[in-house]
Amino acid sequence: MKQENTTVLEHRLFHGDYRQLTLAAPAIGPLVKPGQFVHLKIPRLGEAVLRRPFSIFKADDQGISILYKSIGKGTDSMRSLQPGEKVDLLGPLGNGFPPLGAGSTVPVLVAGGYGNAALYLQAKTLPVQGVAFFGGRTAADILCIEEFEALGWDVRVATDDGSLGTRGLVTAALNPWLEEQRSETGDPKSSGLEHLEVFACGPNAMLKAIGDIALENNLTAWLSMDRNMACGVGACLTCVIKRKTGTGWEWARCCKDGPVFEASEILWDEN
Amino acid sequence: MKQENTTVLEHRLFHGDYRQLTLAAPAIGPLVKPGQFVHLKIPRLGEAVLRRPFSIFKADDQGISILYKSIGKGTDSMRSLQPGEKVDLLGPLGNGFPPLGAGSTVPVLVAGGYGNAALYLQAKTLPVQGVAFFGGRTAADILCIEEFEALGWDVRVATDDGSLGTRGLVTAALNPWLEEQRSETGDPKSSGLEHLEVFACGPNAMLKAIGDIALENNLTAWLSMDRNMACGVGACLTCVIKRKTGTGWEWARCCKDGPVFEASEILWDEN
Amino acid sequence: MITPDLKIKIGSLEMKNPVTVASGTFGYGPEYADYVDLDRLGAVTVKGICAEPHIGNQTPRTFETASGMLNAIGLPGPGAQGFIDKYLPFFEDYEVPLIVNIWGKTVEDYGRVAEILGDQSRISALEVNVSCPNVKEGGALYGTNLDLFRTVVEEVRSKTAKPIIIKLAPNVAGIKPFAKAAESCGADALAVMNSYPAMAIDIETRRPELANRTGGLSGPAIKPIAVKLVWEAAQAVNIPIIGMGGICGPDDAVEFIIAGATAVAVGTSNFSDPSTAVRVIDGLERWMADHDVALVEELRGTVIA
Amino acid sequence: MITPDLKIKIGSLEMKNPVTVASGTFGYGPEYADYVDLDRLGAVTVKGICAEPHIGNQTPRTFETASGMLNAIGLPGPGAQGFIDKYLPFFEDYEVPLIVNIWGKTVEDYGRVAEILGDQSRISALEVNVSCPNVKEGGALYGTNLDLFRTVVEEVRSKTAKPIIIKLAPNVAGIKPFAKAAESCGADALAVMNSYPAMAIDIETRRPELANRTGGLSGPAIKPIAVKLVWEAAQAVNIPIIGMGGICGPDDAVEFIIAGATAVAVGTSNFSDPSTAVRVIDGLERWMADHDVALVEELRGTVIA
Ligand SMILES: Cc1cc2nc3c(=O)[nH]c(=O)nc-3n(C[C@H](O)[C@H](O)[C@H](O)COP(=O)(O)OP(=O)(O)OC[C@H]3O[C@@H](n4cnc5c(N)ncnc54)[C@H](O)[C@@H]3O)c2cc1C
Ligand SMILES: Cc1cc2nc3c(=O)[nH]c(=O)nc-3n(C[C@H](O)[C@H](O)[C@H](O)COP(=O)(O)OP(=O)(O)OC[C@H]3O[C@@H](n4cnc5c(N)ncnc54)[C@H](O)[C@@H]3O)c2cc1C
Ligand SMILES: Cc1cc2nc3c(=O)[nH]c(=O)nc-3n(C[C@H](O)[C@H](O)[C@H](O)COP(=O)(O)O)c2cc1C
Ligand SMILES: Cc1cc2nc3c(=O)[nH]c(=O)nc-3n(C[C@H](O)[C@H](O)[C@H](O)COP(=O)(O)O)c2cc1C
Ligand code: FES
Ligand code: FES
Repeated sequence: MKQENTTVLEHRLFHGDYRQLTLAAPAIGPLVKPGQFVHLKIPRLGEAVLRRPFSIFKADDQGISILYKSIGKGTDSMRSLQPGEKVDLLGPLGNGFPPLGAGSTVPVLVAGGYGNAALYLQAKTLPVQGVAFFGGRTAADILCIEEFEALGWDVRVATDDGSLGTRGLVTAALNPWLEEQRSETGDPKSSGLEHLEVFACGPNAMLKAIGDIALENNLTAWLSMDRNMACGVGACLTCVIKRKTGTGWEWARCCKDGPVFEASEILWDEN
Repeated sequence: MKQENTTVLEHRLFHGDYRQLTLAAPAIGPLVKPGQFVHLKIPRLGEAVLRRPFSIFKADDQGISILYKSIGKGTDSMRSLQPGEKVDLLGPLGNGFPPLGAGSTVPVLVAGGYGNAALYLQAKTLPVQGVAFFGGRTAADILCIEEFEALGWDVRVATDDGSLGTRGLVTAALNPWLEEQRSETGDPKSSGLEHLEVFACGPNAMLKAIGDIALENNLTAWLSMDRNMACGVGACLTCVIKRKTGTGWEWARCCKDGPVFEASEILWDEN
Repeated sequence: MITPDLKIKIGSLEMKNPVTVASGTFGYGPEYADYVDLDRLGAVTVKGICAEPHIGNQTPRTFETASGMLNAIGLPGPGAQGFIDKYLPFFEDYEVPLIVNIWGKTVEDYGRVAEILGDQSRISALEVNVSCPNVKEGGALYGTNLDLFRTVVEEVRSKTAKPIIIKLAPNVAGIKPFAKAAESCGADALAVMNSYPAMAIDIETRRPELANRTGGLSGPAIKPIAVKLVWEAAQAVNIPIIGMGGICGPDDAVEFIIAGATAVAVGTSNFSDPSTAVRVIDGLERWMADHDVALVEELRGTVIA
Repeated sequence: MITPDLKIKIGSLEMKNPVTVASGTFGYGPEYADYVDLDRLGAVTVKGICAEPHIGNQTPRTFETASGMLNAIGLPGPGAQGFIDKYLPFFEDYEVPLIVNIWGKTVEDYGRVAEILGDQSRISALEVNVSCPNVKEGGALYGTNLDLFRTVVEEVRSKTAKPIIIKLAPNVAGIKPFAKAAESCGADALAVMNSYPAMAIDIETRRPELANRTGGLSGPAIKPIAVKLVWEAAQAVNIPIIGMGGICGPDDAVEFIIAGATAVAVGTSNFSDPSTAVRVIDGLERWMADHDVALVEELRGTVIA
């Protein structure tokens, strides 16, 4: 993990409300593993004392790029970034997604919002291409379909307004597909879906839903959790979630112990 | 006095360290009197709660322009202003310079730093052109020589390093000239300089020196005072100086009662 | 969509909206009249006045800090009679309620200024500054010592029938005892908070940035402190609270009201944007309409905590 | 040009420079080790530890404000023994002095944790948090009540021979009585200041932004408050003061030292720039050289006020 004063190479509208910011980051770029993020210091936002975390969309030896949507003062002020400007990064942070598990044959990606960006490198790295389920409010929210198809993934879309793919939540597309996949194993304890392994990133509600599905079907599901962060490196204990232990639960830091957790580890909070 | 959300028309390097910022300000422009200033809200400086005051260099029905030097965080961040950007102004503020007094025949301008800008409209408005004394550290600090000469003023320069004009403070150029001007009036109470009227703007030390000269020679001298300001409109009582009264002194607000005061009114502080 | 009613009451003082300006940031009335239609405001609150004219502090008197500023103006002013002569006539051309902020060097001072100004029909209420952080001869003392605090409130109460608003000092271990004391001594309302005692030093000259050495911190920097103090004070008393501290826009005002304030005051933000108070009024009305809040009362103290 | 000597002493603790990090903003040591050469620091100060493991507050635990942030982490931690087992070995690879911040729910708690950690040779000093603004079971209470304050300081003093640094609560009417009490009860140094009790409310949900409802305000927003408290405390005592509150760069450190601090701590600024503490050390050395200051001692308390 490094602190690097990077340079804006390119900054463009990507799709819908999302922009792509490409940064020259020769120190951070080569270290990136799928599912990791950078902690970005917003330039020209003198009143902000905190950085902002962004998943790494693409990375190579020269640098990284992120996809972001402006939802508040930090991401608003990012919009004015010009090529050549400096952007201070911490990264790559977090432990990202694991490789495909031994018993698993079909990887399944489930994403919403910037989750599509967060899963791209994983989709690229996995040894086999499976099915990618993307959800969003409307067509404009669905990012990177072409990118994933170019990697050989079977992309299935669900939108709340039905403007693209199945109408409804991403689970509306996922669940029927899961039923098709269910194989008769004879073993009563088996759900017939153990050959699948899920990698997901998106809104909390979506992750919760995927987590529940995973538990019911004892699937392995890796969920990348989004929590507000301050330090981004494990020092401040801001970004904690409850992780199950033999006896009960303990705090785990999304920035350092995550952001990716296996569904069965997570004790979901009411709030 | 108006609050106007103006638009940057032009922003360029002017001379030495000074930049010229030209703003479309149709509401404020037409109201400007020589020696007045605007109170400028610095864009993109979220942590700053105060505006910054700047003398009005030029003004017309379309708007105004100022000359500024970057000396701190506000003026630093002004440097990135692009044409088309919005800049919120209060102005025109203060009561500026008075017209040439009845008894006076020869106006004398004395300026340093941005004072040259502050005096330009006065130089343009005065019915007669006299002599303008400009002082600065070095040649690069001397603004607007051409502009003043174009108006028909006899410009005399003094620089600390002698890189332009007389070597030394502006008084090194002013004093000998005053001696030349001294006319024999016969009246013992007269200094023989009463036909002169001084209008000055610049560093505090310069204004103090001019004030002393004016008192010794009972000249009328109008000094534009620079004091840190908060509100700029007379409400907060930040920018006060001591103004002599029959009995002693009272506070006068540079932003509202000034910035221009007659030398004999001012009670100079030690600090 | 409903059209909200922004009316509120501070004792017998009726305000058509809950937005005033913070004493000392709006002069004596005329200064901002070119920029703000004073009659749009719920009330105008003017700079602190004491019985006699006062010269205040030397300069520099203010200094900018991160998202805030320090001030040590030192309460210069024309005195009670001077204010009546110089500034009261100006308000004859306006309908806006006038709140005069008062202070004293002694308990008797407080009483005298309250008595003199209390007789003026154009003045709607007196705001008592017991928490001025930067006048050596008084202020802080009264605002942080419960016994002295009570005597001042009782003294002012005994000298005027006008609504009195006690402006609390933020630099105490607990604000509730002071809030309760003010209420029990007959205060009609509380103002929370005054600027916070603070300091900045010029490292080159090694002198304080303020001639008075220390001054009061104000602006967005202190908003979270003010919101907490309003929330605590509101739990302790039944009289209305005027919340202030870093209010720059409608959302800030809503936050203070949800925390327990009946009204709010815009201070430091007047300097960066004189239209803040009017923006707050318009924005608050819009926010209430959007959220189906008919009366400020329905919003007040609704924090779920 | 002279090469300044940055060495200072906090009781028997010798620091090669006067710069440490503020407890709770730098984890337990390993977290920032990738970004900062810990051995460059005058000392590392770790997150607050109490006798027993503690779960801390629910989330959200922090919230960003204007030039500052609120935190209500609630002092989760592994407890004294847990810290010794999990984190102390890490420091064997470093020479940097280790300061452990301690707290308790009861006076006995304070004594126990002081006793357990006081026996550890790798620990150079204990910083006693009596001013934690957001743990219901303790903190604030001890830091704002002079009698309780004394009992805690005496208890900790009686349980360890290590230097003890008493970290004062900012939310008091006057800091001097607490500074004096700490000194007279045998404290080796003071830390000024902890974050300031504050609050923010989400106006849409009408819930506090922090699960704990209130939290501590830190960052540049509070720097002027901290500078004043350091200046006042320095007038009251002869023991060294570690100044903190919004320090982001060398100039801030110089300002605190001129105000009366012997050392400084970088807190919130670690989050925006992990290299802050090292920048402060390098910048302070340069500043001292440029200003012909040979020793920190020569700069300390030189404010002309
Ligand atoms: C691991 C991780 C990866 C992320 N990846 C992306 C990405 O690739 N693209 C993208 O558009 N967004 C991403 N986000 C969300 C992004 O960090 C927030 O949108 C951003 O912080 C909002 O900042 P703001 O100043 O615009 O909003 P504001 O609401 O103004 O932020 C105010 C405060 O809240 C914090 N905050 C607000 N929302 C979030 C959030 N969701 N997560 C963390 N802190 C928050 C900010 O850090 C700041 O402290 C990610 C979040 C996490 C935790
Ligand atoms: C009536 C008047 C007219 C002026 N005209 C001009 C002009 O035409 N061109 C020009 O370059 N400068 C002018 N100045 C000075 C200009 O206002 C300062 O250079 C500017 O405020 C510095 O701001 P900063 O943020 O860059 O500096 P900083 O030092 O970062 O400012 C910090 C704080 O100090 C205040 N401050 C600092 N210096 C001054 C100052 N000299 N006067 C008032 N406030 C100050 C700022 O308002 C701010 O509150 C004028 C000042 C006054 C009072
Ligand atoms: C320049 C200035 C002058 C002030 N003068 C007074 C005063 O005379 N009496 C008073 O009670 N409060 C005074 N205050 C405090 C404000 O009324 C207000 O309580 C404080 O600034 C917090 O609000 P804000 O953050 O919106 O400014 C003054 C504040 C400032 C900035
Ligand atoms: C996230 C966070 C956690 C903190 N935890 C502690 C703590 O455990 N013990 C303590 O004494 N102070 C704690 N503090 C207070 C800091 O040590 C410091 O006193 C305060 O933040 C002011 O310094 P700053 O403005 O540089 O952050 C914490 C502060 C923050 C921001
Ligand atoms: S953000 Fe600080 S521990 Fe995760
Ligand atoms: S700047 Fe406020 S009175 Fe002049």
